[in-house]
Amino acid sequence: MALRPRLPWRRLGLGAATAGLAALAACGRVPQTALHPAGPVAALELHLMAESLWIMVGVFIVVLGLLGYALVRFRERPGDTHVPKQVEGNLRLELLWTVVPFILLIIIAIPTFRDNFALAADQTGSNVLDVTVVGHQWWWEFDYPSLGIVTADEMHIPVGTRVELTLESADVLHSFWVPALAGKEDTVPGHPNTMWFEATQPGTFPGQCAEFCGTSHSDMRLLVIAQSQAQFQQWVQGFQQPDSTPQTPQAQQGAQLFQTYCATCHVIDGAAWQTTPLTKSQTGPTGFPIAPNLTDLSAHQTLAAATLANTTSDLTEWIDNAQALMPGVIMPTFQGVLTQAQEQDVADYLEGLT
Amino acid sequence: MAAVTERLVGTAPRTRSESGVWSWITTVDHKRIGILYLVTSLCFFFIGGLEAFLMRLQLATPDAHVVSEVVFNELFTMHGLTMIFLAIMPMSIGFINYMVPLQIGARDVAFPRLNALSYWLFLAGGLVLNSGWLLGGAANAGWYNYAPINIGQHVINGVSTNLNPGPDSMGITFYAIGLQLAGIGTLMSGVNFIVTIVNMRAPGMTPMRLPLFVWTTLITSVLIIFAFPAFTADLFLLTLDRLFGTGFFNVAQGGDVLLWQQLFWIFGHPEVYILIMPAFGIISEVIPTYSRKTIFGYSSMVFAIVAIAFLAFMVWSHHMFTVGMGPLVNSVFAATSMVIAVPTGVKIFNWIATMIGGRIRMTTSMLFAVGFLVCFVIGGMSGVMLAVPPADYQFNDSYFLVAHIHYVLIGGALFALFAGIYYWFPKISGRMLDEHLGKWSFWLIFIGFNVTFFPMHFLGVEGMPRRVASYPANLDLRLWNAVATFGVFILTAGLIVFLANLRKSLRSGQAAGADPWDGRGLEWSIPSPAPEYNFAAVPLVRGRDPLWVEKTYGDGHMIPYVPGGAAPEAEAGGHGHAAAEGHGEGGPGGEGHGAGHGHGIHMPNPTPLPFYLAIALTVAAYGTIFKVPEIMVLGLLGTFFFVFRLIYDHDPGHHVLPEEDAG
Amino acid sequence: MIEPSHSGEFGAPRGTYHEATPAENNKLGIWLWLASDCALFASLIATYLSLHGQTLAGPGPKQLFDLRITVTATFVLLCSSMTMGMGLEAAQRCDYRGVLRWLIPTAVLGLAFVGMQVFEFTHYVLQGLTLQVSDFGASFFTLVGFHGLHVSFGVAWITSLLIYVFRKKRVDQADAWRFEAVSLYWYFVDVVWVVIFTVVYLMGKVG
Amino acid sequence: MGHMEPAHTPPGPAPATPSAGEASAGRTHVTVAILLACLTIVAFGIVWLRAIPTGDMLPVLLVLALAQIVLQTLYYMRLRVDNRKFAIFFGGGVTLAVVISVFAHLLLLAR
Repeated sequence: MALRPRLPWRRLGLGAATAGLAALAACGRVPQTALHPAGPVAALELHLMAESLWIMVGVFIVVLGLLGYALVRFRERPGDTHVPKQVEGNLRLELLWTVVPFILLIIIAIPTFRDNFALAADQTGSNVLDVTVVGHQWWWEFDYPSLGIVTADEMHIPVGTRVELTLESADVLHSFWVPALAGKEDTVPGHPNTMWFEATQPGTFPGQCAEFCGTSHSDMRLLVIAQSQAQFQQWVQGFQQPDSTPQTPQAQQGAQLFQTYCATCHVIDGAAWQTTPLTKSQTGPTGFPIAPNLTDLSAHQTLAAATLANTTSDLTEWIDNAQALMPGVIMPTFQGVLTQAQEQDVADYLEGLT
Repeated sequence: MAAVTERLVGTAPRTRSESGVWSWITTVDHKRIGILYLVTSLCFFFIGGLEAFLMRLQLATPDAHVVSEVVFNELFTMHGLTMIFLAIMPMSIGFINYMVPLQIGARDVAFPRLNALSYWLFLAGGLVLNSGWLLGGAANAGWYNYAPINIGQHVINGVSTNLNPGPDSMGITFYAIGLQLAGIGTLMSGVNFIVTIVNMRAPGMTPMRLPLFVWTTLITSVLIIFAFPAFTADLFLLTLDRLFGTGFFNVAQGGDVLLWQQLFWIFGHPEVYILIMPAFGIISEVIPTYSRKTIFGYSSMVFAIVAIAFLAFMVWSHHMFTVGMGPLVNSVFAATSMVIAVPTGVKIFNWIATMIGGRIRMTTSMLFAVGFLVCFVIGGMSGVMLAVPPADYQFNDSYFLVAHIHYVLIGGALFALFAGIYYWFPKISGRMLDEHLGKWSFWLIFIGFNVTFFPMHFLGVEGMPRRVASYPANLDLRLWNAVATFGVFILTAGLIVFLANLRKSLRSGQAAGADPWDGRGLEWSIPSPAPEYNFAAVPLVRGRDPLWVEKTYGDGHMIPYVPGGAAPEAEAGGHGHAAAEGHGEGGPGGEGHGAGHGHGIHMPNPTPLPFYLAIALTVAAYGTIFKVPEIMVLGLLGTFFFVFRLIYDHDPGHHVLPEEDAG
Repeated sequence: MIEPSHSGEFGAPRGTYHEATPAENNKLGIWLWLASDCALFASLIATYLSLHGQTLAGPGPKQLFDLRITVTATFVLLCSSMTMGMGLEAAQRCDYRGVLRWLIPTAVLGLAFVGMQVFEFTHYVLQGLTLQVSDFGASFFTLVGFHGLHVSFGVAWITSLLIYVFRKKRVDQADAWRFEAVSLYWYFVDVVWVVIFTVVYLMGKVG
Repeated sequence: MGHMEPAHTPPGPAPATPSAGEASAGRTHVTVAILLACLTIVAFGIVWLRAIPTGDMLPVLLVLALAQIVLQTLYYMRLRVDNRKFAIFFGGGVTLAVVISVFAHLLLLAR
């Protein structure tokens, strides 16, 4: 198990923010791994993992060596009937194997304490991006309070900028985990937590909820998309000046259906019907939005907590029967409520949001 | 020995004539209760194994749908609960029940009826918990069942919300009530074992001569009686939340979701040691026997046991490094957690030092003990890695942790229990297990276990969280998951060979005799299986490893203790006995010390009262689960009725004449 | 016969051997149970301390608690401890009349305590403090109610013991441990009440 | 280990001299009860009359409660005279329970 910190691992096609999940799938592998850190936090954690591992491997070799020696050397030989000497103990030896492990543990403990505090230090300053992460059953809400952006499941960050995360939960415990960038931290209802990370290279880093949170826990995935400053600004602009005007007749039809059936929960900034503040049905019982904000949906690579590709067909399927794709999710099934064509219209409308 | 002639001769032996289901229901014999525990826990073990098997089938390939998410979540929850509460812990309790009175030279445990009640409550709890499968869904939020998902349907700021959406979340009520029942039983076992060990040791069995299995039992029991109450309280609060609408774990009512976690892990971490401590004890019996050497560093072993138990209460928050307790708290708990490695390491080295210089017989039991050493060391080392909070941020709730827990609980506790089965089965059944089949089963289980669980370390650091019902194909998790599932098949084959071995032995096993392994403890000085009264005459203990002492310095038989006039060499001693003082108020039931009183050995009578009490409490439990107050009250009244019947029911007991040859 | 030391202390036991009587076992068992119960109450008290500030829309401890009722209840329980002690002495003398003379008042005082608690709880519920309204309510009723259940069980135990004695019309030396057991339990319940009285009521009133 | 013959006095008055034992044990009970009552009255009085500053009340009340607990366990529950193993198990358990619950409480409040 090679846990040594290595050079950051880059993959063709993954650096670009435009690579969709389908593209990721085509590549075969995505870097949801703690072994190839893409930022200082994960690198530091990997370093500690490796350090403790090598010390432990050393101990293991000693123990296994002694055990092997005992078993080979002192195994009963045929015909051997001697009664072994009954050794009660040996104070020196016993002290030795009390003190040596203690010293080894101190060697592990010192950097542990140091890094505990390093990782917990609040990141402040003008070059720090604040993002609030809210865990929902089963999607992630990402708020950029300084930019006025509320989005879901895909967190865009600029490369080389420290990101200070505030973690909250709208319902139950979740745990925010993007292995390549940082270890996990739980989202605890009523107890906001903080953590930080930084991407030192562009890339799409998948993560997922690591604390069991109900039926579709395994579908609660996310992407962190690290981009150059310029690309990030472009994404921010797409959000800050959203164009939610339906372009085609189908999309117009879809927009009407959306207003009737979907706008009860989903928010689209700039849509004609959308009020500020949100309607009561759009905020859940705990005050957090009840459903993902769909503004600028076309900029998304994925849908449904990063489990579907952002294509019209996947979106239609989701609208048609979300319960089949993600059992227990709050999104109702529209099979039988809307016709296939109507669902297609809504999808057309949403895919046209820029 | 002069005293041997005092044995009763010429009387018709009154053997255990009782048989049939009723005799098992009414038994208060610690050995029969031990067998009940062992058999029941083995059954639950295979149920838990089946659950694991289904999960591994699902996870063998990405995006699989062998079972639905709903069922998968129930499977991993019930797998954990079954293995921890219904398989490993009761299997340990089974061995404790059977062996501890034998090892300390007692005729029974201190409270035989309470012992029966413990078993019936454990069984009732296990059945109530599992009845969720049939009555509206099993528990589905993991064995530690975190708040607030565990409170299910709840009013949150005026809106009725289901925090456990999807399935009918009735299952967690079965969790709350079923574990409460089993927990009461376990608590009573803990009290029972402490009193037994403190008060009922044979003459000469001083604290520092106690077999280490007895020491671990004592400390395990102490952990039980001080750790379980936190869980009892936690389950009580959960029951109130689920059935009476309180909001202990609901933020909207002012509750605190971390309260559940704190109380759970105050119990939960000692619980881990409740699982592993008896395993330490078994290993400390097996290794000296098959190495033909006394345990190396007995005093430091005892000290290590006590230290581990104490530290077990001081580390609970290391399960919560990622809930955001701050760097200071994390550092403190990291430090205490790492310190546990020191006494644990002392034990490991002492075991190896026991082997060095010995004459080691590689029996199946010894193989399992060596397998234990290898796997437990790996589990312990991943434990140290998990105790480093920044590393834990990556490891926690990932498959790395799944690997760790299985290395300590299967590679640790279960391997030790298997060592115990192969070691003590001859004593319990009177028949040997087949060594050839035994070695096959060991190698299949050992290899299967490692093939299954070692790759999980890789899966964890490669980003696979625990408790996922499936994983997408584009994550690079395919290979090691397939390997892990392949390992399960080897593991299963090993378990099947083990079952075949049990069957073969019970049908046509070779007779064991009293002492098949050239044993060292008191349990090997009496016939196999042990007679109802255990010891025809109370043995006189002259040193650590009492039977080995007699084999070396005496005639190989225990010297019967003679009240009043002690054996010649006993007279020299002064009055410095380390055992605790007792109040000699007399009273009925004070038993003769040997069979020399002429009317046999006084034994308690069988009684169905514990069984009835357990049934009454189970009725109350179902009344609570289904919110039928009448049935609940009926059950509770019945419970109190039987409690007081038990308190005031005078048991005259009966007298058993020991068999001719107790040697 | 004695060979060079094995296990440091080879040899026959020194001193004399005493096998514990069932009475001694019972007493140690009771003590262990009480120690365990302590941990249970400690958990509930920690819960109460963590949540008692969450009064939300419901009434808080300061406006609710009437210390006069509580201090009366405390004295009732205190008296019952004293009578229990007298009853135990009587039982140890095998004094049948003495047992009745002291244990009946003990049970009655215990019952009075439970009655006062029921009255107090009813009063609070009428003032709007329920299990559901806030976590102060939930944790208060749980902790104090749990203690009340302990007292009730104690009353039932004493009563059962009285019935047992009454049917025999005498007290034997062999029964002494039964009285010791129930008295230990009763004192323990009293000790817990001291903690609850201080932590919940007095400190609740202080704020 | 007291054996065979009760080498030590059983708890409570020896049956042989009931009257003397009764009187002294009874007196102990009454004395302790009076002490407990006094302590309760003091605690109640402090709170009722706001006799001392609120900030000082917490430690004072805790000390008073501790005194009552000690009196009850030593004299009523007779840990003072009874077998030491009771005191070890009970005292150890109580200490452990208190330490852990205080720590848990602090952890919950610290957030």
